[in-house]
Amino acid sequence: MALNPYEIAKDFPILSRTIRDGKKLVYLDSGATSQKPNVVIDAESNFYKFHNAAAHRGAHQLAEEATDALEGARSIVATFLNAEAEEIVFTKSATESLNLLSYAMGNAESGSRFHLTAGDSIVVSEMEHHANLIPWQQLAARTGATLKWFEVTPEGRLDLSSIDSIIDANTKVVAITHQSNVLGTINPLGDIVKRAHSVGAVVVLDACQSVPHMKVDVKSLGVDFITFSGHKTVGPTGIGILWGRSELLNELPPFLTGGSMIENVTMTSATWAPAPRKFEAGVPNMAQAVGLGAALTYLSTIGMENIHAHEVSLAKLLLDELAHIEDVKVVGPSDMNLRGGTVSFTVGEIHPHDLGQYLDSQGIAVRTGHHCAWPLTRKLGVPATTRASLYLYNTQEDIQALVTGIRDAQKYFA
Amino acid sequence: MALNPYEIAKDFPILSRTIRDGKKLVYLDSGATSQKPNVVIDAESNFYKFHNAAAHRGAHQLAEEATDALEGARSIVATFLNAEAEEIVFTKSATESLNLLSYAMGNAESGSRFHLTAGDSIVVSEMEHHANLIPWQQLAARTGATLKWFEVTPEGRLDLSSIDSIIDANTKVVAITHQSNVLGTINPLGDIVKRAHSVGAVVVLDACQSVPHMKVDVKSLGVDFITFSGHKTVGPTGIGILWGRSELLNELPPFLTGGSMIENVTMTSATWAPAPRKFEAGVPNMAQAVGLGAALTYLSTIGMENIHAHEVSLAKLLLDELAHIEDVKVVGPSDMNLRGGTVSFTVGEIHPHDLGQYLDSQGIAVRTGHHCAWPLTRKLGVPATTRASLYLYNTQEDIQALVTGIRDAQKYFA
Amino acid sequence: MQLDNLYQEVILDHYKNPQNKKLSSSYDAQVHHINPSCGDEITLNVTLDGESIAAITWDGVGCSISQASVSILTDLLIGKSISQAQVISDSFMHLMQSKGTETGDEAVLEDAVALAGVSQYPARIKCALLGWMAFKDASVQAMAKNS
Amino acid sequence: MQLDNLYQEVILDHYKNPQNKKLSSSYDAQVHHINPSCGDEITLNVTLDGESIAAITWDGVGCSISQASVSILTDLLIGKSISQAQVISDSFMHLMQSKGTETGDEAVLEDAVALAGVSQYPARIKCALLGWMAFKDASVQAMAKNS
Ligand SMILES: Cc1ncc(COP(=O)(O)O)c(C=O)c1O
Ligand SMILES: Cc1ncc(COP(=O)(O)O)c(C=O)c1O
Repeated sequence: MALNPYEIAKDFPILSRTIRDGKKLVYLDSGATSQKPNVVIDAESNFYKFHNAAAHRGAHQLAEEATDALEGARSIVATFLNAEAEEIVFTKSATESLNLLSYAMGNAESGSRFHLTAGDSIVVSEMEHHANLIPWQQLAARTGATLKWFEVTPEGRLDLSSIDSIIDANTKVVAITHQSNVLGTINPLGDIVKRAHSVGAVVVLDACQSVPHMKVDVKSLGVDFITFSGHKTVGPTGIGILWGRSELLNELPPFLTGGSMIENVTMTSATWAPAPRKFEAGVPNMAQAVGLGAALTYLSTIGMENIHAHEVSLAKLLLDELAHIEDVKVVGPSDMNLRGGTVSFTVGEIHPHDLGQYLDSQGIAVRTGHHCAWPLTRKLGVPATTRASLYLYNTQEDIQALVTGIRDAQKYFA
Repeated sequence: MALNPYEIAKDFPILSRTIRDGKKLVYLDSGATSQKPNVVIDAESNFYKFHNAAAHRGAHQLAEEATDALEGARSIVATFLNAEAEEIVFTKSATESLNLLSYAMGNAESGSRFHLTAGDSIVVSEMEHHANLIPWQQLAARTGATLKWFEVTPEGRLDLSSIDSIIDANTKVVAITHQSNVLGTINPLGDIVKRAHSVGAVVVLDACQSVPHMKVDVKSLGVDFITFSGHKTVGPTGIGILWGRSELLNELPPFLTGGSMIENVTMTSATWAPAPRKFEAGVPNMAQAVGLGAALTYLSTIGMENIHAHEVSLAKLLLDELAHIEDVKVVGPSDMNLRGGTVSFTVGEIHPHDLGQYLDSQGIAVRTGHHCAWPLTRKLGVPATTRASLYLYNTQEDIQALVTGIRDAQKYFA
Repeated sequence: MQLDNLYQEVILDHYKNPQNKKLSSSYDAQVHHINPSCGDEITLNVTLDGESIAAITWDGVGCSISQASVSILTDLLIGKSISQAQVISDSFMHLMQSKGTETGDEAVLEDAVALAGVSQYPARIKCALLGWMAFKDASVQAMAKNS
Repeated sequence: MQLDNLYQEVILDHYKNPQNKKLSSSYDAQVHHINPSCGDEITLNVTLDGESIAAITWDGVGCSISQASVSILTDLLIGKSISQAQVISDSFMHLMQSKGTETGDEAVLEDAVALAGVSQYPARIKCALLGWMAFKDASVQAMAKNS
């Protein structure tokens, strides 16, 4: 069932505002952060207006309601991912989720499957966002482990040809993005998961750019951990998710320590509550969890398959149009095979910053730069790119506006 | 100027809801989390409705506005604390702020003033919240440093009599609470700061229970780091603050790594942006920062001195009333000298859980248990206490309701 | 008052006169459980006689719900077989999760049906379960030891 | 169009014909600066002759604003004394922070006033400052070396 982006756009108040000299907003920067529908904004507000109290920390009625709201949100996330509620950890962002994993592994003691030493390796790829690269660089530096990576082909695909030498008997962790935030490439996971598991390594999936845009079923993917951010899934800022297999979350040491994640505490030592509590120190970001619950419910009602199909059809339209503009080079796959709705490109000698500024003057919001994937940008041999990233509320008119904007910019900077 | 709590209460929508069988809400659990005025709820909503985009990550107008909103909030926090904007780090909570410090110190290399090894010591106190205890236990365990602490006197005061042997030449960090979340005790900091600085140690102040309730001026306190949570200062959940002296933040290594906190990144290494950016990896919790800005502006308008005076007068009334109820024992100082509006007590043989449940049936929300300060509860020789924690919207009627509730509970459980 | 659903007479009686609250000097298994959210603690001893539960004794601090619940448990389970105890425990667990929609099978749960009201107070369910979790843990250990 | 405030003729000219964009083989100081938010990079050489600036040469990649700004800088500062350069830099910095409220002192800033429009686009101020920060860094190093 095709979705109706015009109807959907009405749910997002910001989409009816204007930019610069009264231009209609054309928001093509959802890869950076998505806009929020009223149901999400209201869910957060209503939590504060009616149910706010410290969850899990009181026997009074408001505390009960806050706990129900928080745990209800956890169940929604679990259902959304086809996971169990106790496998869902609330963090502040995907960045925190990935740091949680890398620091918690750093806390693992010798004998644990998560304990790394010199001789072990961590595998990433050249297309990782800094959030799924630097935490692993740091873990490698702290433990003496080696960082290895999959290269990216000129077409913007993972080069898996040396998979057996990259993931080898010493590999403990493979951390890979599901969909590149620059290239739009969707990485096939089957061989990676198989190889990683065959050598006893865990697979961490950075799903920041996939969970918001397609059906992600943790059981069928076969990976071990998944991370994503609420703010990219039409949810609030300040909330992220870590999903992990129960037995792995149980084995993993905690990261942040403090209130509510303990079992017992003395002046000199502490023991931990079971997961997910073990990973949620402090009064939780309750209103944001509730907002994320509302966001995922909203997306589910529309249907993730429909959202994906909509984005794919717009991306195809955009790629077709870009192919007809002189000097435009798409960075990343130019066909829709294993590809999502994120399209990065260069326009001749026009620097992306200048192009972006011109587009902004027309009300069109795109992102320019290295998109927090600097090693990838360097590998592709460009100083920066311009990125249009699509979502459920974008329309064919948005694509046309972008195409017209690019042509006009070419004239402006000629 | 005395504040008018009846007028103030109208700003907080939740305070007009009812509990259980239509009872008016009497909220005496602000020490766990505070309620939110409309201006805060609206500030978050309006950010999403009008200005939402990824701050610091785009040249388009929305990104500019989001950046302004975020940095505007940072300036408000700085002014509130009498600090500089670049000394304010946004985290998700005080818990994260304290973990940031302990992990970042763990990342410091030999030669840094923050580098700890066996032989060094970390000093805390027996009245710390788990959030200001366990991270330091863990840092001690990771580095081999020794954890030492100030004891608590039977009256609920810090025992500073052995300050010179507790803080000694080997001490690198002194982490202490400003106001106890159980006892209400306000700790005098002068001698601690003087002694700590004389041995070259830094002082970390857990200001979770002071910043919301009194004027806190970082310059006049003389401490080196301050942490607090937005949700206890009538602000949103999901936002915390770390303040640190510029030169110390510059010296401290980062904690969470990822996007936006970097200067340069290659596949194998990364360098860092200057503080505060270095400590803010990922798309920030923008809406929550904006909400916190609105919260502090709201509190400033009322005046922190007025808020403190109001709480002190209510706490005095409560202590006077409690002194007249048979079997009630206040845990913590029984006079208002260096004391805030948090009052914990026991009521004869009635277990705090049962008392709390009875009070809840009357619409009165208190907290019961160890209040995330288990070592303190143990030291005081009680299994648990009941805590009433006051704030600007509480009234004399709230105190009377509590007192009546306690008396009725005594009859109910007689 | 709704609260009376929670604090039934039976509960307050057991709270004031807790049964078997004196740790035996010998036992097949001893466990110590804690409720991390409030600090309630319990030590519980189990002695088996073949397949049957010869003795359960305990000590601890806690609220009326947690104390009454373990007191009722001892009354209910001493003398029963391990498998009967299992059935009763499951039934109790089920009742606690019923959110106030069930009243409990008095034939199976006897006095423990008085705790039905707890299921309407989510934060208190852990109180009611503290003793039952301790018993479960201890009985598994006792069986392991004896086998 | 408001955008024309940003992209003044002078800027586009300098962008297309950047001045002194060829690194000298000798220099008193060479620095490499980067704009971490977009990836723009610049290498800049400074040669002093006593108190005066004998040469500034550079190479780099970046947007029209960053490229034009450094090109204008070289035109403006070569031949000036270190202390004059300081005055000009301060004036430029001040203009950039003016949020569109100032037009710049043409007597001091000459062609650089064309960058006044940048101050209305907060995200672009860093672009305009990239070369100026690099120059500041390099001149301090060059003075240190020569003293
Ligand atoms: C004194 C004290 N320190 C630290 C914390 C931790 O704050 P949060 O849970 O918001 O991170 C709290 C509140 O829970 C507190 O009262
Ligand atoms: C692929 C990818 N991974 C990780 C992140 C980090 O997410 P956040 O900044 O929300 O923590 C992002 C977005 O910035 C991303 O696109």
